[in-house]
Amino acid sequence: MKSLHLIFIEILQVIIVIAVAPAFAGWVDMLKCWTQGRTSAGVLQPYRNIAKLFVKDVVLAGNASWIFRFTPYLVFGSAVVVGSVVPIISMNLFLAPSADIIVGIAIFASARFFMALAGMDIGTAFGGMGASREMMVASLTEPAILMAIFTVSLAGRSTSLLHIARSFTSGALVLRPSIVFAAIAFLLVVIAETGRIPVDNPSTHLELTMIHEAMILEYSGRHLALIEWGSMIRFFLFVTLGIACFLPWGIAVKDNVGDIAISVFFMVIKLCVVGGVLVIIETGLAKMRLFRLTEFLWAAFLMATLGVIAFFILE
Amino acid sequence: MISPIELSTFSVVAFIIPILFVIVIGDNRRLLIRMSFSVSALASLVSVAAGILAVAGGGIEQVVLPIGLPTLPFHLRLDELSGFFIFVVGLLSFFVSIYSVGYVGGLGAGKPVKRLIVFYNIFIAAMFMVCLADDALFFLVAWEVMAAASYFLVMFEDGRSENRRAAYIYMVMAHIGAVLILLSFGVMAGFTTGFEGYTFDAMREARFPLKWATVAFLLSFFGFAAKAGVIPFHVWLPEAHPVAPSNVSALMSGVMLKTAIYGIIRITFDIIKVFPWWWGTMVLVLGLISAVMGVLYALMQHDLKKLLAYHSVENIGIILIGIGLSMIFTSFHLPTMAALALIAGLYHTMNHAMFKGLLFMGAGAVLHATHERNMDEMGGLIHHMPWTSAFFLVGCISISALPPFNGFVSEWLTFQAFLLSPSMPIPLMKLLIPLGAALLALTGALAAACFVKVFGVIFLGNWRGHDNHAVTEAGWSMRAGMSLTSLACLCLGILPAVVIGWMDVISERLLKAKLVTTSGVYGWMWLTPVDPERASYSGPLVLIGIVAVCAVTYLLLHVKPGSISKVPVWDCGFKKLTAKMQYNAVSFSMPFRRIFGFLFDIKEQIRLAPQRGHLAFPVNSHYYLRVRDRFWGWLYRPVIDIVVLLSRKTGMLQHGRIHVYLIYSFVTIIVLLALL
Amino acid sequence: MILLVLIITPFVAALVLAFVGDRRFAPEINIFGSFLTFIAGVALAFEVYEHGPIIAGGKFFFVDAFSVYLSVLTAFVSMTTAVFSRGYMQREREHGRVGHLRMRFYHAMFQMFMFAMLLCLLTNNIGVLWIAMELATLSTVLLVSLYRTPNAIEAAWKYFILCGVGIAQALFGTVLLYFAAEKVIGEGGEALLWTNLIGVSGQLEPTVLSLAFVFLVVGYGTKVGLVPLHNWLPDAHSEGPTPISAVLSGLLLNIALYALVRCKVLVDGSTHTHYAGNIMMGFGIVSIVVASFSILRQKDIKRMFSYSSIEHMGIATFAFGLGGSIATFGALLHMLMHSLTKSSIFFTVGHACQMHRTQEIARIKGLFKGDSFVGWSLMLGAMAIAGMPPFGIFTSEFLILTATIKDVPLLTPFILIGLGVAFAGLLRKVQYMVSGDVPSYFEPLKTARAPVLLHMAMVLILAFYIPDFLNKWFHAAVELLK
Amino acid sequence: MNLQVLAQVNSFLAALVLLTAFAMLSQRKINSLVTLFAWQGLFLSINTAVVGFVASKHHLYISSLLTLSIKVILLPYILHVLVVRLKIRKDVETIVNIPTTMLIGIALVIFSYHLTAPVRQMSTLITRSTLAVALATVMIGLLMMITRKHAVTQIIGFLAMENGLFFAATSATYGMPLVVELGVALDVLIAAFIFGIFFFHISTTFDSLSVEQMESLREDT
Repeated sequence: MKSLHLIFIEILQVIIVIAVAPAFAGWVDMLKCWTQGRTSAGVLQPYRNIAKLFVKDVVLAGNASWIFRFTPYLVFGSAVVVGSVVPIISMNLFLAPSADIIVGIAIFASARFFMALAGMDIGTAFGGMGASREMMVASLTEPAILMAIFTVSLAGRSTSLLHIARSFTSGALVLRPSIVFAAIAFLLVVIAETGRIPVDNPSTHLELTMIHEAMILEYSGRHLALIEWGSMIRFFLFVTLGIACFLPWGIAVKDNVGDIAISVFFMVIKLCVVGGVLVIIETGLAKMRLFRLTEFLWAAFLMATLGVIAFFILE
Repeated sequence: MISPIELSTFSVVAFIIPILFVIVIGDNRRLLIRMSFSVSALASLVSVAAGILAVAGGGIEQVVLPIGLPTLPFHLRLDELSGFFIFVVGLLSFFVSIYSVGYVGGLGAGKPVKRLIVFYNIFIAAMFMVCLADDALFFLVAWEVMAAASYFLVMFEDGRSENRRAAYIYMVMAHIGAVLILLSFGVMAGFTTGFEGYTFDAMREARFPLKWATVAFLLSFFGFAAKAGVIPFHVWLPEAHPVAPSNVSALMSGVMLKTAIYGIIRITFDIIKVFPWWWGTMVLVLGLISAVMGVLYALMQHDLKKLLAYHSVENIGIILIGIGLSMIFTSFHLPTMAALALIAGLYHTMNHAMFKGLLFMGAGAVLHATHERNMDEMGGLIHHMPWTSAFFLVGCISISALPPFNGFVSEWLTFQAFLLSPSMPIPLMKLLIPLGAALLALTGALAAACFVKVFGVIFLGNWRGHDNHAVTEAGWSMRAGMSLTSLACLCLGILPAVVIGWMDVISERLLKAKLVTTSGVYGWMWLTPVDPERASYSGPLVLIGIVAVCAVTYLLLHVKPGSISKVPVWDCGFKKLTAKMQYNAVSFSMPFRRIFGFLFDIKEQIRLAPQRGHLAFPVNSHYYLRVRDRFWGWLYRPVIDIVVLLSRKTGMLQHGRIHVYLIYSFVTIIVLLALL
Repeated sequence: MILLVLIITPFVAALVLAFVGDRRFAPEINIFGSFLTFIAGVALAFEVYEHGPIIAGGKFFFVDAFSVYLSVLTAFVSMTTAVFSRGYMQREREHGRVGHLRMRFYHAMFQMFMFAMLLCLLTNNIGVLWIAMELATLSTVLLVSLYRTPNAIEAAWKYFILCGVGIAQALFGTVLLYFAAEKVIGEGGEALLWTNLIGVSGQLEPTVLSLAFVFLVVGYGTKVGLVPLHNWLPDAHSEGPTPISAVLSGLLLNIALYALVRCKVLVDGSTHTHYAGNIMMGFGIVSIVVASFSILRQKDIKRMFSYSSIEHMGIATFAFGLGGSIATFGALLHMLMHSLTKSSIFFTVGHACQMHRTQEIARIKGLFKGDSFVGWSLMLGAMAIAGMPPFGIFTSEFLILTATIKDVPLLTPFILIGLGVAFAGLLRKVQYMVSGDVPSYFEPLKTARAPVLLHMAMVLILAFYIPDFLNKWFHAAVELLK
Repeated sequence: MNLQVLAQVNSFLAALVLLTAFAMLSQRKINSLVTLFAWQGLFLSINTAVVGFVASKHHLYISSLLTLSIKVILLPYILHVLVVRLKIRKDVETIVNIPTTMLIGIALVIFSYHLTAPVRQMSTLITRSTLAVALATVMIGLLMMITRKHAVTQIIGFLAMENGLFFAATSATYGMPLVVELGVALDVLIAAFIFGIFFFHISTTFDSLSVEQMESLREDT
């Protein structure tokens, strides 16, 4: 009986992740439009896009191999799998032990790996360029992420998300410098990982600047829909992951309806706030030249390292 | 019931049979190849069994052979550690032997296949003997035989001067390494007595003063490092691996380097046992350097096998990271953590053997199909060789440390070991070791980038080569070998709990500590190295999850599938889309060259032939790039120069004038008398 | 009795051959004589194995473990060399490098040389030892200049003069030895008999013996080829006929070292210091280093391998100087292995040179393809001589090196450098010669495989299994020498 | 006569041997070199006889006769014949000039005197003081080989060394055992035979007996 409602919660969470992710993306876009003084298409716009793409036919390049067609499913699937382990509304996810935070990141990495391959599959210059740049950015973000994780897992004495979140919520609400540094680092990393300004600009197709878009340039129809959706989920998950690591307060520990409701409420608020922060950063900054990115990510790495050092020196 | 050590000895002896075949049926080439390699495969399989039993059964078995010096006969010993390595060596050589039937069969008629077969078998047998040896003399004999056999295998095509050069560099470095190891044995035997003192048992008993222990350790470590290709002793690898036949380079890179790891573990943990923490730190640092530099050098290559060779440097580095951490933990008396690190290292040893073997086999298949080692001449092979490309992809994913394949597991374990570093008593270490973890992460990401490049450039896109000759899929035996290896990669990836449950007796023997591997009833599903609270990974669930979601989405989307129209690539309107416009290996790695260029000796120039003195519209342009290893200039060139200089000086002695010679002996007498 | 046969046979054979001259069956006589000698040697060996050391001929002859194994070795290598030289000299004659008279001379002197060496080993009298050594030199001098080319004559002249001078020093040392000995033993022949001397070595006057040892080491060291007394050696080896090079570096050097070691034992017994040992170690180290660096830049294949002989003699000398049971055992093993390996290398080198009609390394190519047997035996021989397992030299070097790092760690770097450089040099040249394509001027020849196979097989087997009697002798010798 | 006188005679002969050695060192003409060599041999054999008489060692008479026959008659004769046959007229040019050579020679005498001091202490023979002379003679012979550029002179130097050795044998000890003496003599004979052959080879191949042409086997290039 107990396991049954665990399964229920698990399924609920997955559904939430899949369903809410576009909305969050829409919310961020909406904020962006407001801050830039444009009229927005509303929170639901991403849903419309996805729906539109699903009904469209697929136009496939002649020399596309199975990798090209398989990648969208993998991107979507891996995102969903990670979605099943991040504590968003409840701390009792029975699938959570199957992947700790490092594994989560690695699953995203394998999705990226295939996306890069897909980019090279058609054999156009753009695809290759996108793949190359994407892998370059990834290889620079990787150390920063790991340092951030290192910090939180030092503080939480674990790499499993549940235990990190638990250990923070159980303790009193104290401001730990290491965690702050780590949080900043993680924020920068999220920007880089999800391809947002100043690292990448998702809303442009200008050859010289695009990274992520260049890889998926040849996609269309349901494939494109899956990829878009997948990356929205990925974006959402990165944010929730950050929330679970750095401000987990409010996530339901006991899973009765009341607590879950509360945690949903808190989660919505947190998401809105974080989205706001992201938007402020995005609109505040301009897109960087590709080789300026090293400095950006170096800063992220530095922050994370400071977090580790702070942990040992100050705590 | 035949005991494991007898089994393994038997398998070693069995490797003589193929050599006999060469003598008996040497003329019938086809038959010879089939029979000899199948025998090698069987023999390897036997030793795999021996290895499994030895580890599973636990306990130590020793045998003293009737051969060797009368006062120092050869001692054999099979314990968990050697059993594990025999298992690894045997497994890969089993796969590779299957693969070789097709690969060697496909070699040109002029190639000296007999030589290949003879030394191939000697080589494998020697690797087993290295793992079995239990006294300094036999160990070195096996070690050097291994080196010599592989040298002849590298010199397989001795017609080309580059091959000779590569083989030469390899042999010289191997021999110097061997002499260093010999000296370290000499140091350790210095604290024992008589001929018996050369057995490892006597050395285990001996207690070494720290000074001499350090000397012994450094000598042996650098000796083994020269074989393992630890930076800066790596220069022979990228030379030797490309020129060797691919099945041989699979073995060399897959398992021969591991014998060096075996030696390091054997001497450090089993013979010397107690050591200060800075030894481990040195190993760790060298490992990190090798890992990062190795992968960066690899990124710069466009010769497929050279690239893979540099990746061996990288992975040896990762293994050494694990071992170094384990040494540090041991010196701080933290056995459980040491056990975790050691297991991580050993697990990566096994993984690297598998996926690097797989990749080299794939490279061999590609080489066979295209007669081309330069990636920038390939492309789009996935359409011609679907199987090979699939297996190669498995190798790429594994080596890039991506779940659910095996490379990820060992890196994950290494990360967990890193995360335990805070319990070290020395603050400095606490602060510095996390940076090591960051470097490891960097290495993993760069490896992923590198293999996106490899797979993308070779198998995806369009054919870049000039002559588009028919590329055909590899033969059945090559595919069989590769498929088995990729299967092994997958199993090691999703069932780590089982494997580790099998092999952590090694850490129990060496460090007196086990891992808490399993928790709950479905133990085989959950890998929880420290404790479930701390960290956990379930390969099966992740795999099932991804597969399930992909399947569900696929089905949902195909209840009413929209039509798929295949069209040529959109060329933005102007009809000049050529294969040369694709990104190739060089252009792919350009951003990395920009970022990490300072680590290399890069010479890059673009020549433009202007049109009517107008640089904006060049008629044709030529791009030249040369990336060199800095270490050659830093380390090797000076040594060579000094040696040559000295030899010129010694030439002066043979002056040619008999009077001078007489003066020599005259002076010698005078000096000796004066010294009297 | 057997002893007499052993010593007489080569002498008689020499006379017979000198008489018979260059008939068709002269080589066969040569082989047969050497074969008889070998048989006698083996028989003697068994007698020694049964009853221990033998003193015969009114104390004139003395055979113990140390000398018996060397004499069997000498007989064996001379036999195989005789077999090899049959075809080899035949071809030299066809190439018109030697005539009838010289062939007669060659065969006679070959046997005479054997006689001299065996006399060295079997005699009990240090004076006679000296005489025989001189005889060995004189009998080979004219063999070195057999081809009468300017270089050959120059080489022979240097050989003659340098070894003559050296050997003269050795005689002076012997005189001093006698001078010291007669005080204890009394005048007359008795005072030069090894068996008497070793008994009373404790009472011999140290100062005189150390003075004597200087002359002895310079004298016999010249023939061992210790740097800086080695200059004759590369010339003589490279210019003489290959069989002679084989026996020179395979046997003569051993004999000289034997004489030196015999003397060292006496001196040690008298001085009770490590004085003699230190001198030998010094010579050894210098020889190893200089020889190995010289190997690097040789253009002539036979010169190269003669330098490697110097290097190995240096190793053996060093080990004897180092003393101690392990090192001495290693040194004895090393002498055996080196002479087997090196002579077989010279056999193959001879073939290679005849096939290419040159001794220049630069012009010897593609032996793997040209004649795989010669190619592989050259390659493996070079590996063996460079100290690669599974060949016996590795075993001895292993023992010597480990003993060195035990006792005098500070000297190991030099040996290490020496071995490393020598290995690199040898491998480089040999690899060049065996690999690649067959040059146009290459002419395939019928090769004498038996000697090479025999030697390499022994080197290989002895690495893994040292028979009981050999082991017993070695240990007896170690007891005597260490 | 009493031992004292004989001892005097003995040391006088020793002095003569040394003197001839120096004379050879200073001599340029080959013919006279040969003559000097013969003289040295003569003194040697007389000395041997004297020692034999003193110590009543009869085998020393034999060896003295041997010396007389070989070193005084045979070898000088052979050398002379060769010199005539090979038409060696001109003087031998030296590497180091004569005075320097002499100085070195003197230094050698002093050195060998110093070396043989301990031996002299313990020796009971009347001939003991002559060991230094013997060693000096050997050394001077070697010095001569070094400084002369001519094959024949090198050989003469070599034989002079031999003389020194023989002198050492008779003076330090009342002669070596007969076997050894005979053997040595035999070796000297063979050596003589061989260098005889050599002279012809060299002079035919290099059309001169100067050692300087024989410097082609060198590695310092």
